[in-house]
Amino acid sequence: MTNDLMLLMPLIIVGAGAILLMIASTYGKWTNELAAYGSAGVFALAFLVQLSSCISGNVSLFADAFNGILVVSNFSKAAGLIILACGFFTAFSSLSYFKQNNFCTAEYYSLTTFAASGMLLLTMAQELISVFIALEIMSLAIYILVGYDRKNVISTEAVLKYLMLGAFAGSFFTMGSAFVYGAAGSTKFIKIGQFLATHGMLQSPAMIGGAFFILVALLFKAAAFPFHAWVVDVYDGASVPVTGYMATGLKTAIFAVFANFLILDDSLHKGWITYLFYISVLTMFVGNLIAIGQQSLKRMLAASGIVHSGYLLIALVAIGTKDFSGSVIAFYLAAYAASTLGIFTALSYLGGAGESRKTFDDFKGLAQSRPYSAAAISIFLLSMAGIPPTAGFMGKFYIITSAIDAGQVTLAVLGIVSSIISMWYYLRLIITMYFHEAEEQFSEPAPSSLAPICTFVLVVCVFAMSLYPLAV
Amino acid sequence: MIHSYLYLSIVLFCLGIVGVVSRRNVFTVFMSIELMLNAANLAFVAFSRVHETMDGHVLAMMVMAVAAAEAALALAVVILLHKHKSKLDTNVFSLLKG
Amino acid sequence: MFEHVLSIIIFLPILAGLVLLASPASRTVARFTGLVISLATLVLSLDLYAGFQSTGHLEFVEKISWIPSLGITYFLGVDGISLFILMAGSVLLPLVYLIFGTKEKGYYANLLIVQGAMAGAVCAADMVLFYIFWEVMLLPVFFMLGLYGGTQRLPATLKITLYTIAGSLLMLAAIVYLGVSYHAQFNEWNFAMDKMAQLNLTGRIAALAFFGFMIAFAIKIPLFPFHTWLPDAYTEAPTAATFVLSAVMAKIGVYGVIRFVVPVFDIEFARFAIILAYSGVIGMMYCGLAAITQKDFKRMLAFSSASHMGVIALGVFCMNLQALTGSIYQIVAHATSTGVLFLFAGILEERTQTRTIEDLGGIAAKAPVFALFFAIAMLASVGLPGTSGFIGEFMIVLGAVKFNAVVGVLAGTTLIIGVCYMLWMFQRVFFEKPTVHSENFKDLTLVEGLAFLPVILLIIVMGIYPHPFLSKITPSTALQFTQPSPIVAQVPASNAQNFGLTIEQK
Amino acid sequence: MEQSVNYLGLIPLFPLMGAVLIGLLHVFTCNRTSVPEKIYGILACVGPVLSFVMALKVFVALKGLPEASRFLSHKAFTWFSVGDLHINMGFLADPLSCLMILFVTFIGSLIHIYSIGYMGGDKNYGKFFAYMNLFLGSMLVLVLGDGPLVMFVGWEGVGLCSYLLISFYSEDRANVLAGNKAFIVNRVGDLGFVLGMSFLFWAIGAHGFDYLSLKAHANDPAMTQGVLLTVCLLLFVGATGKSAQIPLYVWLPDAMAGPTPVSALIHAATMVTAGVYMVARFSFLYAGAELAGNIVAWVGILTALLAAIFGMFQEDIKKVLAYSTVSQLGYMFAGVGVAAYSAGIFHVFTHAFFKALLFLGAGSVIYALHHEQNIWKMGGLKAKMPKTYLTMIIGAFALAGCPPFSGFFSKDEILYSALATGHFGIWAVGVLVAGMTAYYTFRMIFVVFHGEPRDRHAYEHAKESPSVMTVPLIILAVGALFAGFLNLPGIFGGDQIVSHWLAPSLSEHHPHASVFVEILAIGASVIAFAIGFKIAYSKFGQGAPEPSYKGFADFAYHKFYVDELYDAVIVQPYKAIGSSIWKVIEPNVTDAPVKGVSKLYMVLGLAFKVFQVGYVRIYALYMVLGLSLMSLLLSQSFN
Repeated sequence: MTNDLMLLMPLIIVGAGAILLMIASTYGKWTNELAAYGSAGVFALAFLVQLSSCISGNVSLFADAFNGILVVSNFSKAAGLIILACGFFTAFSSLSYFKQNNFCTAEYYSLTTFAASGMLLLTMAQELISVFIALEIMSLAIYILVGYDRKNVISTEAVLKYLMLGAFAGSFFTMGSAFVYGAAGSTKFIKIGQFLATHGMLQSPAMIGGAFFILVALLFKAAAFPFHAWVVDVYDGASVPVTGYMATGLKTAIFAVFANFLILDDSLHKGWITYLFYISVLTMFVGNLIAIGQQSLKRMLAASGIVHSGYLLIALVAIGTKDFSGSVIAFYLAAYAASTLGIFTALSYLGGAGESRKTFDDFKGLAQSRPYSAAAISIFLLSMAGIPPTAGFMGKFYIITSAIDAGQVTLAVLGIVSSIISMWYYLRLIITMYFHEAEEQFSEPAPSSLAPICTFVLVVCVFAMSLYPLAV
Repeated sequence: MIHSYLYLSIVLFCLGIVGVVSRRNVFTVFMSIELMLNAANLAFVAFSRVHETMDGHVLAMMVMAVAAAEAALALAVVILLHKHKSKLDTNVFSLLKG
Repeated sequence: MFEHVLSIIIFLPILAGLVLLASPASRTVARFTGLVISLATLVLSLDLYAGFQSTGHLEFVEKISWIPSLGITYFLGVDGISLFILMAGSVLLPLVYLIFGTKEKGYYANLLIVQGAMAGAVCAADMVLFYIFWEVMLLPVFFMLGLYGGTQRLPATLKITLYTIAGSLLMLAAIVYLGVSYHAQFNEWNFAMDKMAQLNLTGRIAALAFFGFMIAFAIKIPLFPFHTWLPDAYTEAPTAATFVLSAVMAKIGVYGVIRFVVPVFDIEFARFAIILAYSGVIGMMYCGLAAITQKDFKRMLAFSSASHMGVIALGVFCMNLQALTGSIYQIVAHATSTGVLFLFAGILEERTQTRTIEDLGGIAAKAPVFALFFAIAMLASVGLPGTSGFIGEFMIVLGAVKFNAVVGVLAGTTLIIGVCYMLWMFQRVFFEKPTVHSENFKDLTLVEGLAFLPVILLIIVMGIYPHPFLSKITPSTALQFTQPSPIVAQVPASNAQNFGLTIEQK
Repeated sequence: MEQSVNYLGLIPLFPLMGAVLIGLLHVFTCNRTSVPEKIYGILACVGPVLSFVMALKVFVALKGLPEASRFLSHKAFTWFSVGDLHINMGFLADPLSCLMILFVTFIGSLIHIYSIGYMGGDKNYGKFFAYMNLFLGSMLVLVLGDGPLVMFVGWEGVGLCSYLLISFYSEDRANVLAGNKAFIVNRVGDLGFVLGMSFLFWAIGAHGFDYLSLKAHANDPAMTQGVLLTVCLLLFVGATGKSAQIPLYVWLPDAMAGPTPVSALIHAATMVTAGVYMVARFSFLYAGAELAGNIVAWVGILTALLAAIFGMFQEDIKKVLAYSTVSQLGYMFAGVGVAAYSAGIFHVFTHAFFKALLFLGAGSVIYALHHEQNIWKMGGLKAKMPKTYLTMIIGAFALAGCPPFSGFFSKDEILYSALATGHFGIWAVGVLVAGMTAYYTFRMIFVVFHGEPRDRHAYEHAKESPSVMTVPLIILAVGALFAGFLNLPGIFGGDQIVSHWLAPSLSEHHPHASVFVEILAIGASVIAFAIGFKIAYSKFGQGAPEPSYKGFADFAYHKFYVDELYDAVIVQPYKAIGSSIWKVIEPNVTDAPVKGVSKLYMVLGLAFKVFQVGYVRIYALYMVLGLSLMSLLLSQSFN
């Protein structure tokens, strides 16, 4: 039992921290800065605990907690690390973001922490309803964060869309879990797995339908085609740090649970593999095509997020055949998270007051006045585009390798093709930053030195991960 | 016997879907979503009857709780929307596009 | 001299370049650093050259495990094939710092990075490592082209970058395919190049992988019809970038073909060799013809470079020892001749402020030394005996004749096509009466003259006494044909049916 | 069989070093201080003279050896060696190359001396001599080189020098264009040479690529008739380029744009005969290929005819001589074509003397008249410049083939061989051409030296050239007069020294025809000469006005519009293709896919913006649609 507690310690820390922050924020003396540092501290602490338990690594691979409702695996640990890191960097980027945008209250940081606790729970959850609850814990917090700028109709619209569609998808999830429960007689993954192992999936229509609905809900959260339409608008409407948080932490959690669900049983995986195949292809290409047309940076990044979901779906298609695939997903998520967070952190202090700079053209000639930031952004972009020697390349390399190893050559080639297409809009930003004359001097000083520091830490991460890919 | 319950829940669920897609009033949309959730609950309960375990009931309770939380948030959003445009037509809120 | 001389040759320039980029160094400091670093690299690679045993296998090997789970290693080494491309880079690049003194900091820094990256691509003996350097190689060019290029630079930049990356990503898929099929056949993960020759690849996917490699390399070389990025890029790029592209980077494409395609995909290669050979020949003629009507001498040189690359590629596709050795020798010759011609073009452009051939004239009278050097480089590029250009070209034509008589005859026309546009340009620019642009043209300064002298001498020495160079190449090229493969077997067949020859097969 | 000596390499080395020396001196001083011409003159003449001395040494050494084994070789170093391909930078002196180097160096030295006077006062004095030395060096490499590839080095080297020297007065575009033409046309020939070498190598080259090894394996089974014919014809293509035969003769007349000594040395005496030398060199191949030999012979004799026709209507003194050169080269090819290699080479030898003589004489005339080259502006110069007149008369008689001048014997030898080997057609045309030769040669002589001066003013200023120019003339005149007796045929009581000397290096068998045939041949050519001379004298003897050409004459005067034809058929289409490629094909065909793809991509990008309508209901609708579609497929797949 103590062992279980040790394993759950990060989750506990984050949850408790969130509650404490919430309470603290009722006191007037508790300023936003303090809140930010507080949440950052919580994340850091949880991260270290998680890391220590990773390094000590003496735990059995599937150490049950709460008799199988939560399961801690290396994969979930890795995902947890990523999520905590995302939370940490988000705290600092928000800090500098709110230097220029003043709609922040101290609760903001407790909400990010709550969301993080939901995500952590999601990575470990091995039981449908707890998945649902974790999902909702996460989502509700995120909903609020998205709409945090109450004065701003844009962000309100964003939260409307997100909430409505999210709830819609959520109801699918519940219906799905109801059917699965009906078929398998339990909502624990282990039991479901046993059921599938004995009966196979095709035997019971309830199982088919249920699994299908659950899949739909997860695909929605993962922003896969055809459930991708909301992403662009919501990312656009939300404030920069929140967008970054959503793009990284949330996605990590979702794909963690997605993977956990798919590897329940081979028959399940086999059953959906064709759908996942087509969905991932469509997701990649649709995402690319949406991204090409965009003028606003955030929308472009949102669309590229869709594309990356497509790549992750490739990994999901190739999953299960090897234990090594789980680490593929984790590594790709880490690489993607590092670069995406990096960009959003940079945007959080370059965006200007009230996010005045949002389109490509607003960043013309950034290299002249802010050479280091421009360099950092270019590195993140190259990493997202998968150009060596960045982490993004390694991630892509692993995914392609696992795909081809699983015999999905076509899928791998299509992934390659889509990343060729994606080069265009990543390069476009680099070209705007470097090869155009500056129209405005990005004169205002960086509101806080923390965000730039975070950016460079992330740059280091991007390179370090590619050089020591065994960290995952 | 069980089937009729299931049919009912499915019908409710589909009604919910249709409502979400067809109606433009935010309230109606959220109500349809609640409808879908309740359809799920019904299914849970029905299945727990089949399996003769209490799990289903417990799960239904939890779903209700979550649904309530969601509904609360939804209401807050509705108020916000009304503040901004004093309308509850979803089509009004289409600034983000393209 | 050192334990890890290759690593030093690779990473010294890269690190120096990055430091320069990060530091607020002045352009003079940057230039000086660049010069020192590149000279240091030159010394190291000369030491390497001296120590090269010409066993035919990889030498100066460095092997460190990197990603054990996939058998990816940090694996470096040079053999007779890579050595000369490496040398070409190290010998030629110091010139740039000596000649162009007034460029930005980034200009020199990027040059350093690209130098290191190219060395890495040539020395890498692990496919993943190769791919990494291959991609890194492009970035500095991208930035140089975009930052310091001509007026039309942006489209050219986008075109070369997207085109090249498209090709290389396809290659990535092929590389992974090789690794996976090695894992499938030998049940261990490995990405080392020399292992791949053991694979026996058949079927549609193997052919696809073959094309994955071929397209990537064909774009880099560039091989007809994948050359369309070249004229714009070469014309708009700053001289140093054009120089790097034409003198070394294009060669790495050919190198790739020799390293990956020939040994690994022997069946597909033997099957498609004739098509590839024709595309090489056609490219040679096509670009050569296009060159004759160019108004802009840089653009003309771009086409001529493409034309020569066609011949070099042909040498690889002919699948016999003479042609292969010839094309490797021609790689160096072309680097020293055309590369230097591009530098001269840069000097012309700087001093006359024009790139239009018609605006110039009578420079031979104004600047005899410049004219002499230019003439020697030009004669080398048209393959006059006694210059480095002839040896390779002759061996390629010789091999082509053996491979297929028709291809041989067509390949021979390079003798004529090359000379047409070159003489035409030389006449307009160096002979006839001086024009307003060229009437007060300054001859090479002492520094420039001394900088070019070694290369010019190299051109002549390599033409008159090539044996020592060839004796370092031949063992490695010979190895390409010793391993059992249908390549050698089916040459006389194709030859006999195309021409009434019966040639005894060794 | 062959004996190795270490000094052959020096022979080409001397002039080459001279070239480098003079060249550097010129390059580094031309824009600052001007070096006195004397220094250049001396430097320039040292190389050729030294190599002449060495040539004599070689001759003596060969003489010392027994008849059959007169081969001196010198392997300087391994040039390159890849697989079967072993090429040594080696030199071979056998009777053939010995003869060649002897007269090449001899005449070369004379012309260098002559040029000291002729080029006096030119601002590129140094450059000129650098090129001349470079040329002589390359020519010697060509002749001495052991193996086709080494020969090719010299072969291309002389081509380069001829290019540089034709476009020597490079301010004038016409000259440069003439140079380009020469180089490019020669390159066309060289293509043949290279391909010929390649086929030869793959057939029998593996045993070694020098003459003796090739000769030893010339009859290997690998050397099928097909290969043999291909090789011979391809090599002959090379020869037509270098030696200005149909269809590649067009460059030689334009080459007269260069300074006159250049025309004398390169475009008359030495370089242009390289083709003949090459065919003789490969006599061991041509001897086996009857058909190739006939083709060579016919091409040669037809060239001779064509050039003679052109020669009869030229007005530029150098053009007349140029066409006579082409014509004589035709004779030589006819000779080697009918397997009378020694006769061909012997004609090369004598021709070198009298043609150099004529050119230098013409040069001295031009020099006297301040670069006036139109014969219709000359006349009556006999009195003004007697030395030139006398020497040129001798040269003219030699060229026209009047006994006992050298030209007679060599030309007669060729015609006799043609007749004796049964090539009546070739013989008949040859005789005809002999008559025409006599006609146009003396047309030139009479118009220039006899009758009344047509241009008073120029005539007044004309005076005999300095002795540095006339002495070489006299020496060459002596050669032109007596060189013929070196190969006196039996019928005149001689024993053909040259033919016997050359025997070891050529694989020819002398035809044994009846004395009657010999008489017939000699008689015919003498009569032809007499007729030609008579017509020339009657028309131009007492000086004549410039005739106005019409009809056929006009056609011939414009050289049958061959240049225009080539321009229209080859040059213009070439340029047109070039420009169409990069103006039309490149953007619209080869680059079209790339452009198209990127276009498509932008369009799709904009298209997909449309789907992001922004109405949340529609997004929900997308979900439902996708959902239902998937479930449809699901039901499909599960039952």
